[in-house]
Amino acid sequence: MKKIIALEIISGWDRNTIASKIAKDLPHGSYVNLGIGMPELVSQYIEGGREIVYHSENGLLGMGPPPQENEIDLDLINAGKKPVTILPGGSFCHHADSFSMIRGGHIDYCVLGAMEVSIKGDLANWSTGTGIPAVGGAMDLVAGSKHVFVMTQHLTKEGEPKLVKQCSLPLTGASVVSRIYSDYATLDITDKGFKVLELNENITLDYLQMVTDGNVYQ
Amino acid sequence: MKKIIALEIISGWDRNTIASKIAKDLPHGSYVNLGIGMPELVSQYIEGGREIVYHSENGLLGMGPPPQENEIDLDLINAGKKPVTILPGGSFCHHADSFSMIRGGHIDYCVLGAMEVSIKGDLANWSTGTGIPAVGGAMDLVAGSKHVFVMTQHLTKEGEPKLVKQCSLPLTGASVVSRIYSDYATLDITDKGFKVLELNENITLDYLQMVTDGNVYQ
Amino acid sequence: MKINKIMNEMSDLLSDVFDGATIMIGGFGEAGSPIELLHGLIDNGAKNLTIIANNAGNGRVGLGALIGQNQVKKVICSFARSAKGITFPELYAKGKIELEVVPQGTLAERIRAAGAGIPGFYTATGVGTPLAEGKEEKLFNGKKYILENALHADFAFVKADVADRYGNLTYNKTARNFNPIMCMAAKQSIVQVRNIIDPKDTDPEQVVTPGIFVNRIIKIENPIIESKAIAEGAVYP
Amino acid sequence: MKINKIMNEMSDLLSDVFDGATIMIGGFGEAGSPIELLHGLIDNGAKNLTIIANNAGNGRVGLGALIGQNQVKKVICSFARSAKGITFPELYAKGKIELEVVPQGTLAERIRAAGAGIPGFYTATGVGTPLAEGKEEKLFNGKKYILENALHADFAFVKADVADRYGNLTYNKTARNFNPIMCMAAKQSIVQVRNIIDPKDTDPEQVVTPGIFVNRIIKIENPIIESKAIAEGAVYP
Repeated sequence: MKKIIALEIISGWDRNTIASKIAKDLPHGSYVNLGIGMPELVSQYIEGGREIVYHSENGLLGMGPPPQENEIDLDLINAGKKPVTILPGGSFCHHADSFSMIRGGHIDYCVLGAMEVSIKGDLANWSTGTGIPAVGGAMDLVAGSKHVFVMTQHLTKEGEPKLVKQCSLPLTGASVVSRIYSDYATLDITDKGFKVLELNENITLDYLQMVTDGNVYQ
Repeated sequence: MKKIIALEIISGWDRNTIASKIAKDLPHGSYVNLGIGMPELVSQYIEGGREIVYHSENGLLGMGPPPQENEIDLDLINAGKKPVTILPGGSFCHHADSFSMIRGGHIDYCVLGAMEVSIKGDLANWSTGTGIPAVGGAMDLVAGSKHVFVMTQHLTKEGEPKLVKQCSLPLTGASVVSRIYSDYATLDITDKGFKVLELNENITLDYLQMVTDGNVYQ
Repeated sequence: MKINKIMNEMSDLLSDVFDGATIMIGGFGEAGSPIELLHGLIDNGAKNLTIIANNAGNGRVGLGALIGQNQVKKVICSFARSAKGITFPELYAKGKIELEVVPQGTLAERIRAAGAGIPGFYTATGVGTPLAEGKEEKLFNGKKYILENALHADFAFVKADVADRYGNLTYNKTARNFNPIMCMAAKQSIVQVRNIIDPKDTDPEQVVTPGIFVNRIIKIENPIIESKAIAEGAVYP
Repeated sequence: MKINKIMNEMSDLLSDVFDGATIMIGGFGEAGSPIELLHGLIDNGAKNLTIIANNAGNGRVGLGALIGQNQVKKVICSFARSAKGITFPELYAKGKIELEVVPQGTLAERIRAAGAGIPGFYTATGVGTPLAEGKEEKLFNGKKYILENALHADFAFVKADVADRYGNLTYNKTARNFNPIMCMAAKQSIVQVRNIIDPKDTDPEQVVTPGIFVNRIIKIENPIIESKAIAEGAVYP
């Protein structure tokens, strides 16, 4: 069971640093869906001349950055309903075709936020169990994308672990997450637990284990 | 069981006359798929200023007549792989979308030839049981179209009835035919048998019954 | 006599919408949302409607207004939460409106299935989640999938960009979204467009929704822009 | 470094096609049939292939030639009969090639399903016929349907009209047919096009196959016209 473990929260990487770590792991030429919010930062950190094609589930492939104020077109929005642009070589399609890209395994990577990730790769990120239930495209993205990356704070605001033995919140998908990028560490989901690929310089492995509900190893 | 009944075959309506009868029954504004061969004649007999939209299952809606020799485009063909034209307001689509029109119940009428039609509306028109089996789009058309019209000679070349109690050949679809236009009569498939809507002037009801394997009534 | 699906009066366009009808509403957010048709539906007054849409309306215009008029019994959608949603949350909190949550891709595919004559299909989306509860499961190559059924409607309300009299439609950018598949899935597809062209000017390679999927068209040259209307405090009726 | 799916050498394009591969071949009749890719495949020499296509080839060019080279173990298609078919009928009569007959719409939908991540779907097509034998049945609203499975492939060989370096494709008229859905369904989609344009000139509203579904492109400016080649007695190789 989850419990409050960290009374004082050590600060790890900021969200831009996490985004840049994810950006480094996206190969040239890959098709990527970035979730609304924090994951959107990733596109700013693609370096080394790599070209990535961004997909937005509302029927847009080849999404570009937000428009200038005077270029806003309310018919050109992303899945978060914010104005965006389309790059040369982009295309529009209808919703069934757009989700065929996701569900048919054509999206190489999706990057999503998380409320909880279990040691088996289960993801909970759509419902706190209260309020109006609203799922959007999250369940499709995790079920269909070739690789599901989670970008998250390691702990909740209350200091509870988000990486857990078993999710307590309603699942978005079971055994879907391949890698977690938190402010404390980058971790792969493996049969033996959360495998640390990189550890924040302020964090010891012991501390990481303490604030993680489930086996952590290097 | 089928048997040779008619040693001397009385001649009924010619194929153009049958086609004109079918053409009369296609309402203005309907979407129609005409099978390869005899049914193609139907489009020549649409009168009264009605406008019909023709569908060809290889991704063509709004099919027009054959082109002039100098207008032939081998990328613009019909389901019979013959050069055709497209009319203003027509459109192209891919095969899954084209068959969505058929299978989703959007084609109002299809007109097909038959080897056998049973009293329950079963149709056999794709296989004699010998040679290379080849079905094309026939099974989709009969399963999906709102109305399936059969255009056929009443008897085989050997004088056997094509309208039968039970089909002996492999079925194209079960309980799919709504109406039969033969050279002898126009008949609806009903719970009580083949209901004669129109009888050729050379044919008596008794004769029609004799050359039909299954109850015929007016 | 030529095929002509264009109509001039909103009241004629919607005259047969009945109490208890199931209506698909195109659009994703405000892009492609048929606000004028929705206002026409408020004027029409049909009640106990089941609405199939991605969202549940913003402010008190369009779908938000329709819900606010208590004409809607149930909403089937993927995402009923919205910063500018007013009417749905109000009624939902009071238990006065039903909600069926469907993953967005499953929603799209169920709509497309209805249009394509597929009564049911299997999908990995939702497996192992609360949204799979009560659904039939089946293994394909050792992996678990759930059965989802086609989602049909009596009417689709759709916004497109350009139409011709046959009902051939094109859309503007991401305003395409659910509109083409909803045209396929409904018994009657009712479309508002900004512009109508002669069929001779329709490029057969560029048609997104072929006319076979469209029943009625009305020209609304300058449609209401939802976000601006809401910012200005617009309320319909 | 820019995404660039264009390749110049047919041998590079097809270098990883392996013995026993399943290959989808676009085209309906000769329209949209990738004859040069098929001839490349003859040069490549891969054997024991399973071919998924609508037809089974004409004469001794394109698919007809590939079959004539005894490279094909099995054909999955809707219509293997053709006035100009030579090689398939010959081998079929000798029992040297397998045939799976699939209704054309079911074939298209099974291919689309593979591309859309749907492992199986129900259809009315074929119910009560010999082609339904051995298939699972299910009732929806009291009507019987059969279960059909997705049809995947290792490669799709496709002919389009215009491409850009991202792999965005447009087609010419009814040469579109199976090509777009085959691009979706195969692990590797290999495309021959008549023309290549700069992505800046690609209209995002008009793309039929988005680049995400395409892996490799080769320009064949003046492709062989099958019916003319056959009339002239052409034989490949």
